[in-house]
Amino acid sequence: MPLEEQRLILKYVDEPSYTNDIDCYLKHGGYDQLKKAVQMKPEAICQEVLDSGVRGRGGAGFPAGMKWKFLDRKSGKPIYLICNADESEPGTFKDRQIIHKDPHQLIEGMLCSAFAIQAKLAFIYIRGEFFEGYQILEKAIEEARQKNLLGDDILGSGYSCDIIVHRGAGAYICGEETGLIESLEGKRANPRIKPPYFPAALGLYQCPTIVNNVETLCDVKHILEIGGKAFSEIGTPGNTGTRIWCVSGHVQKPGYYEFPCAGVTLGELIYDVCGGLLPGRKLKAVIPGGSSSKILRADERFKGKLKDGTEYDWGIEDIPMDFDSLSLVGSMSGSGGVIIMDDSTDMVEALANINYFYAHESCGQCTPCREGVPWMKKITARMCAGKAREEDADLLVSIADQIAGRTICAFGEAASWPVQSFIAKFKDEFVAKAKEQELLRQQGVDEVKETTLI
Amino acid sequence: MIQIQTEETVTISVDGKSINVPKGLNVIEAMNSVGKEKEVPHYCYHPKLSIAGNCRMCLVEIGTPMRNRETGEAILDEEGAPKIGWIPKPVIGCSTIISEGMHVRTKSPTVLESRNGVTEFLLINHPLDCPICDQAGECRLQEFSAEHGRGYSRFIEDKNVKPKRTRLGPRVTLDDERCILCSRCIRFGQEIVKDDVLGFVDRGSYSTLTCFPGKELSNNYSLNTVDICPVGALTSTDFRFKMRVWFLKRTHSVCTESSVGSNTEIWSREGKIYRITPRRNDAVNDTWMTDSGRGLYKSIESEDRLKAYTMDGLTTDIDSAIQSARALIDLGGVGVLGSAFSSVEEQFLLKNIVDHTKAQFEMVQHLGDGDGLLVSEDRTPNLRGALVNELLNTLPTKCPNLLIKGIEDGVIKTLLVFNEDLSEIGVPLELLKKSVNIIYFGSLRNNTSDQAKIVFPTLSVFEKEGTFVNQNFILQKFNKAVPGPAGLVSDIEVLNRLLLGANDQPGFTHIADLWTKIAESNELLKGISWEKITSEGLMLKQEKFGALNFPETKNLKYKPVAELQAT
Amino acid sequence: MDFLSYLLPFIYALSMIGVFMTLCAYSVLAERKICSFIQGRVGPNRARIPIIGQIPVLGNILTRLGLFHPAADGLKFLFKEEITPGHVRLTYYYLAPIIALAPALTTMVVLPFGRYVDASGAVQPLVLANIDVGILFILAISSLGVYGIVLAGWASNSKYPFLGAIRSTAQMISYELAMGLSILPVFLWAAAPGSDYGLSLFGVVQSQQGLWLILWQPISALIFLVAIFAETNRLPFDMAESETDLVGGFHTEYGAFKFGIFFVAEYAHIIMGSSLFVLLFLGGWNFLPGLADPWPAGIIGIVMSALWFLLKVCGMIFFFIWVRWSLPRFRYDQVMHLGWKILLPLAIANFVIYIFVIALIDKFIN
Amino acid sequence: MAKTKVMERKPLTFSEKTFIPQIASGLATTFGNMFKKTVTLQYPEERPVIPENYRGIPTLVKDPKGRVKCVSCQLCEFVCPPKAIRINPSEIDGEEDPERAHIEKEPATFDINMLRCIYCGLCQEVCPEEAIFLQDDFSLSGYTREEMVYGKDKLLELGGTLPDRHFKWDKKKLAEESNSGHH
Repeated sequence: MPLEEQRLILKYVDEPSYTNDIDCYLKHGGYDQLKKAVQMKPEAICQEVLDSGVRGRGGAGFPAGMKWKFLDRKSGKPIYLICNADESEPGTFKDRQIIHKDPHQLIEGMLCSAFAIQAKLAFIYIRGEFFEGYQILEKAIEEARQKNLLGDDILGSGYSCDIIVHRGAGAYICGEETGLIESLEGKRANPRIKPPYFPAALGLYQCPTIVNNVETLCDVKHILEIGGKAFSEIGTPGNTGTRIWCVSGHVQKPGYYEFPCAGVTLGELIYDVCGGLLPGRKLKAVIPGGSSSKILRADERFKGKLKDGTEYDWGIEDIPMDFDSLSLVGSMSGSGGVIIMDDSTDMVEALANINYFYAHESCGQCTPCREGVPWMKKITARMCAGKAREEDADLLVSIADQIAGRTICAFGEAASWPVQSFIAKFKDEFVAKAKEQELLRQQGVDEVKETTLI
Repeated sequence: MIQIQTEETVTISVDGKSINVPKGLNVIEAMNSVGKEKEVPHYCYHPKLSIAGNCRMCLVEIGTPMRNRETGEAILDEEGAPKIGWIPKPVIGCSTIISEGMHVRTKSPTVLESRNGVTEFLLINHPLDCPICDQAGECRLQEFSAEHGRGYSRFIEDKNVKPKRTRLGPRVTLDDERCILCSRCIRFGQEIVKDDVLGFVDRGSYSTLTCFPGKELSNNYSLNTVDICPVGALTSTDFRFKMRVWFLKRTHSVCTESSVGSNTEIWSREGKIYRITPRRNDAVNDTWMTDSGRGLYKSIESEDRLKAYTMDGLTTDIDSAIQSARALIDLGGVGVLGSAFSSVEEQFLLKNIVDHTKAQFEMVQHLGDGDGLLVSEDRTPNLRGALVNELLNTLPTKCPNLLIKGIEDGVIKTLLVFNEDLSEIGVPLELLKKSVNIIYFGSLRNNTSDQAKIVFPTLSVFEKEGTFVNQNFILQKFNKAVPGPAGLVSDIEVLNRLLLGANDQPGFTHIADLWTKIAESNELLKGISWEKITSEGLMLKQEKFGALNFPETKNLKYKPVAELQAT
Repeated sequence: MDFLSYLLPFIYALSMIGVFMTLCAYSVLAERKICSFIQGRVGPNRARIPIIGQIPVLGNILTRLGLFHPAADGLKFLFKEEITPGHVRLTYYYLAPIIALAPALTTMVVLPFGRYVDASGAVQPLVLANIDVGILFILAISSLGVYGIVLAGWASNSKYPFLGAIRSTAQMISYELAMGLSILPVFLWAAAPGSDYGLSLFGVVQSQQGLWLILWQPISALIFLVAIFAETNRLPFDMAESETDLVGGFHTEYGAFKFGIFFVAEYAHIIMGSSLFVLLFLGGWNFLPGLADPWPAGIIGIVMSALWFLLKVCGMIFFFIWVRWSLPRFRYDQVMHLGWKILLPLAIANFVIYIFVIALIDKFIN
Repeated sequence: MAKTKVMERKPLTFSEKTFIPQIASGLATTFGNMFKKTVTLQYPEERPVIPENYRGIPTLVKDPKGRVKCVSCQLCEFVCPPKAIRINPSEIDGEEDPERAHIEKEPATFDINMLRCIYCGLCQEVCPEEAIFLQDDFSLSGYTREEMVYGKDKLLELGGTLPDRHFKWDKKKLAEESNSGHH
């Protein structure tokens, strides 16, 4: 049975006639929710969002309503809303689609959220490489401003809010909220130490700030549309709403697919939705939530007890795609970038590739990440170049263990989880590679392989 | 920056032992107050700078007593003791402020493992430069890798290469490979000197400390970055490759650049001074000092240094010099030009001489621009010492008008000059040439010493011991770091011998003996003895001087007398 | 003729001194060589004098044997810087070495070193002065040697030499007694009542044409040997020098040639002692026990007897050296104990016994 | 005072009391020794074989390419128990010697007072650059005290060149030039 997508955010984007200008958006009922929102009490909107149970789509999966609740409203300082559109996690491409194809949805979601938290100024921090997206957003904002949907005295409600689009200079770390704030302030995107710099209290310019992902902010619009309670009924309790899965890798039809949380299993996503693997190939591994999440091996089985007490015994195909299930199997849903690897993949090279990315993207502020991640990169690069040693696998894990949990931001974990999980699940391949190369070295064939990845 | 506002203490538990520490400290400072064995290693944290938390060396395990969310009551474990909610990950000590009941583990396996890991990471790309690195011996990285390091390297890849020998400014040279990116120097520039010229460029392991384009680290506090650099990345161009620090003897001293009286440490070996660094004193200079103050020692090796007692330009011995000087003084008609560069002890003896000879006494003021930090407007170290010694009761003027008048009128026939060059403070030399015998006390040759009938070469502040009274009326001690030129006796001995002929005061063998006399005769210094003057200094009473209009306006710790009285 | 008869004694004496001093010099070399052999070393083998030393093979052998060393030593002592400490009694200080050497050389006047057959066919000794009281002369003169040591010790005005001198004095007195007593039986034996020889050393040698006296009187020989060691201040009795506790004993303050004289004196005493022992107990120039005089007549016989005697003396010198490098030094109290409590009673007992033995032999055998 | 324990000794027999047999056996021993082979060497002509780790006089060595290895870290000066070593550090003039500019530091003077040296070898042990070695030279002499203070040139001449596997500074220069560390 072919699965039906349930699209909220991406409802119209694939319609051929749907364009990203405001008229088209208004035709599809756009800005209705904003009109509704400005008539509501901000607290009520917050409550709706809290009720909806929507969780952050950026990676960590922290409930958005809860985040808003922590906002320090009593400080007397201005409150800011920031939309995190610095989408740079390898394997993720959902925000770009939303911005390109439906920018007004984002603007509406942001304005609703800004009203809810009473922010007078909102920022869209867009990844520097998304130049087209930037232009689209600028145009969309201009359009909205002309229709008095943005700016002073929105729709005559007395509420004023402006949105500023800020292009980043191209760094993965700008996706980290405090790093993003620093960057927005015009400094190096060095994440801040928490405590004391929680954005909800001391964010942008030391003012209370809310940072949310593009998809999360779009969800706010839909929560207002269908009501928090109705939203919370999509998916399973604790994993509400729909989720956009960006599938990439060795499948027939890679792309973005929106499903209710837990509405699809990993197997269904690969074989039914994406048309299965390439002919003659077998599934080897899946990275379910962007490159930083832990890898799952195709022949693994996961057993345990759910929260409600029912026992589960899943193969990799049986894993429901939602926040909790993926963390139960030791990974995470992250930013929703599902990377499929078939049996043609060399896991050492795959890890080398990931390490190269993280070594390149480390901000360099704190020691473990600055020194440790490039070290891991150097090791995997050396392994690929034909100089692997048997002890390298253990060394990599040891380095990763020394990084994870000891850094200022979550980048340390993001960089060490792939290493930990790759070696935990594919250590045999690392060791085999080392032995093979050792043999070559003994035979005097000092083969230095050219690698394409680095 | 950690500041303790109150006297309150909180009880925390360190590795299972409960202790009292002042409230408001962070974990690093709290552990320091416990003792050396609980020291939390750190690189980026500096007590006088903001917290960056980027070195990750100070990771400790923290736990707080668990409380029931509804009732707020403490949750107890089976044994009835409060249950501790340990934070699952180690947290950095520098940004964690201690609170009542907090539990800290500084020696747990996790903590030790974290330190080990961070040390390893810091070392993998750190060059093996210790043999040529000037920081060796006072390098935190060296110390902590000895304590926490693995002892061997697992790193077989190539080390990162970064620029070495970068000139950051006229006095500071940077070796980027050694830099551990703690950002202390950057924060110092931003927060203390407000001269924001340093920053990191590039990302990740490429991160490099550098000056902003077109700027250089040339402010008068640039060498403090060298002091606070925990490794050998920032080096003093002047001290670079001169001497290993473990050979150097450290002597506590006081900077004579201005009335701030920054506490210093003089590093010398075998009678040669190699460098001067600040010494922490939160009431005076925190942990900073000026670059200009660090170079003052070079004057003692200057070619103009007076090294022998002379009479009419001919070298003589001290006995005949003193005899002749006394003969001149005993003739009467004495004028004394005192100095605010003299120590309290010297001024005390001078006061006795002035009283005895009924000499006309005057001092001059040396003013300059203050920089708002550690250089004050009064460029002498001990003006307040003269006030305390009752040599003066008003502030001196720029020019010794009374003395000039006395000479012109022929009342003054003998003039004792201390450390001042008369030609520079507006006394016409022609006037002196014909009518007055000058007895000069000073360490450097100048126009006045050339004119003088008798010259007593004096020792510099590095060669003698004594005390100064700084802008906040803090009595501060300086010690002898190096021996003076051969054959010179200390200034207090010369003055005492000059005085001894006058009346039958017993002499003294040590400065401590002199202090018993000072304490007897001076109301403000009552009860003070040489040993009692600690390295932090003693605050003197200053009510008497409330009416005086001191030249200082604003600097790091300056408080006008009125404000001082209030505290 | 008259002139010649006056001149000849001088020539004889000078040549004897020449031989004697050469012997002293080479004893020193022997001492150094033997001690190095005993200690597994090579010993002096460096000194080389120009012409002889450069003879192709022989020169090297002589150098290796160290034969030029005595000359080098002598020159060294001669040319070293003369140092006289400021605190000494100058007269006695300079006198002491002379007094030490002179007795040793003087005794050689009465020392017979060979035999010849004179015109009448009687056997006569080769000696400068054949006096009847030969042994007494030797004992008397050689005892004067101690004055050299005492004077040196006292004149040095320094504590180690003084201690050395005191020890030396006591030691001399102690062992002189035993020595004198030990040789009384020898003369009782050799000089039977009515014989011509009296206390002459020649007589003692002649009396040993049969068996040597060491076989007849081993106890006397032993006591005499020990006493000779003590008299010559040789190890194990070198209490006067004792460099481990007294630095150098009596000659601590002496250097250069003065020290050289002390040095020579010591060896002169050794040679004297050895000669005496050979004469008294080892048959003098007699060839072997039972075969006294195989020497041919004429000048060859004279020379051979003298050489044979010299050979025996050399053997004794070797024995002196050998003992020195084998035995440890006595403690001073042990020296006194040995001298007074053992050797003296033993010598007296020996004397008394031999009185009876000789009386009995005279009575019953002759 | 410590307790004394009196050891029982076997009483001497008569022959032992006379010491004569003992003396005789001692003499026999020394006599026997006279005919044994000598154990000494004829020193200036015959030289002993110096063991590899012999601690002769300390010398400064050069690397196989003939360059001074010492960087004047002064650790030997610090560790030297009799304080025989005196170093005056200096910076390498990069313009004059661009080949070695990256080493940055070298001794301006390096003196070892051989009269003070006790040949303990601590300087060699502590040297991080393996620049100072106690080599097999053990006989040194001079007419004055000043002569016995060996300067840098003399020490380098005595030290000569030792094999070196590290070439630490060459590697460093190579890395600097190729900038290989980052890739």
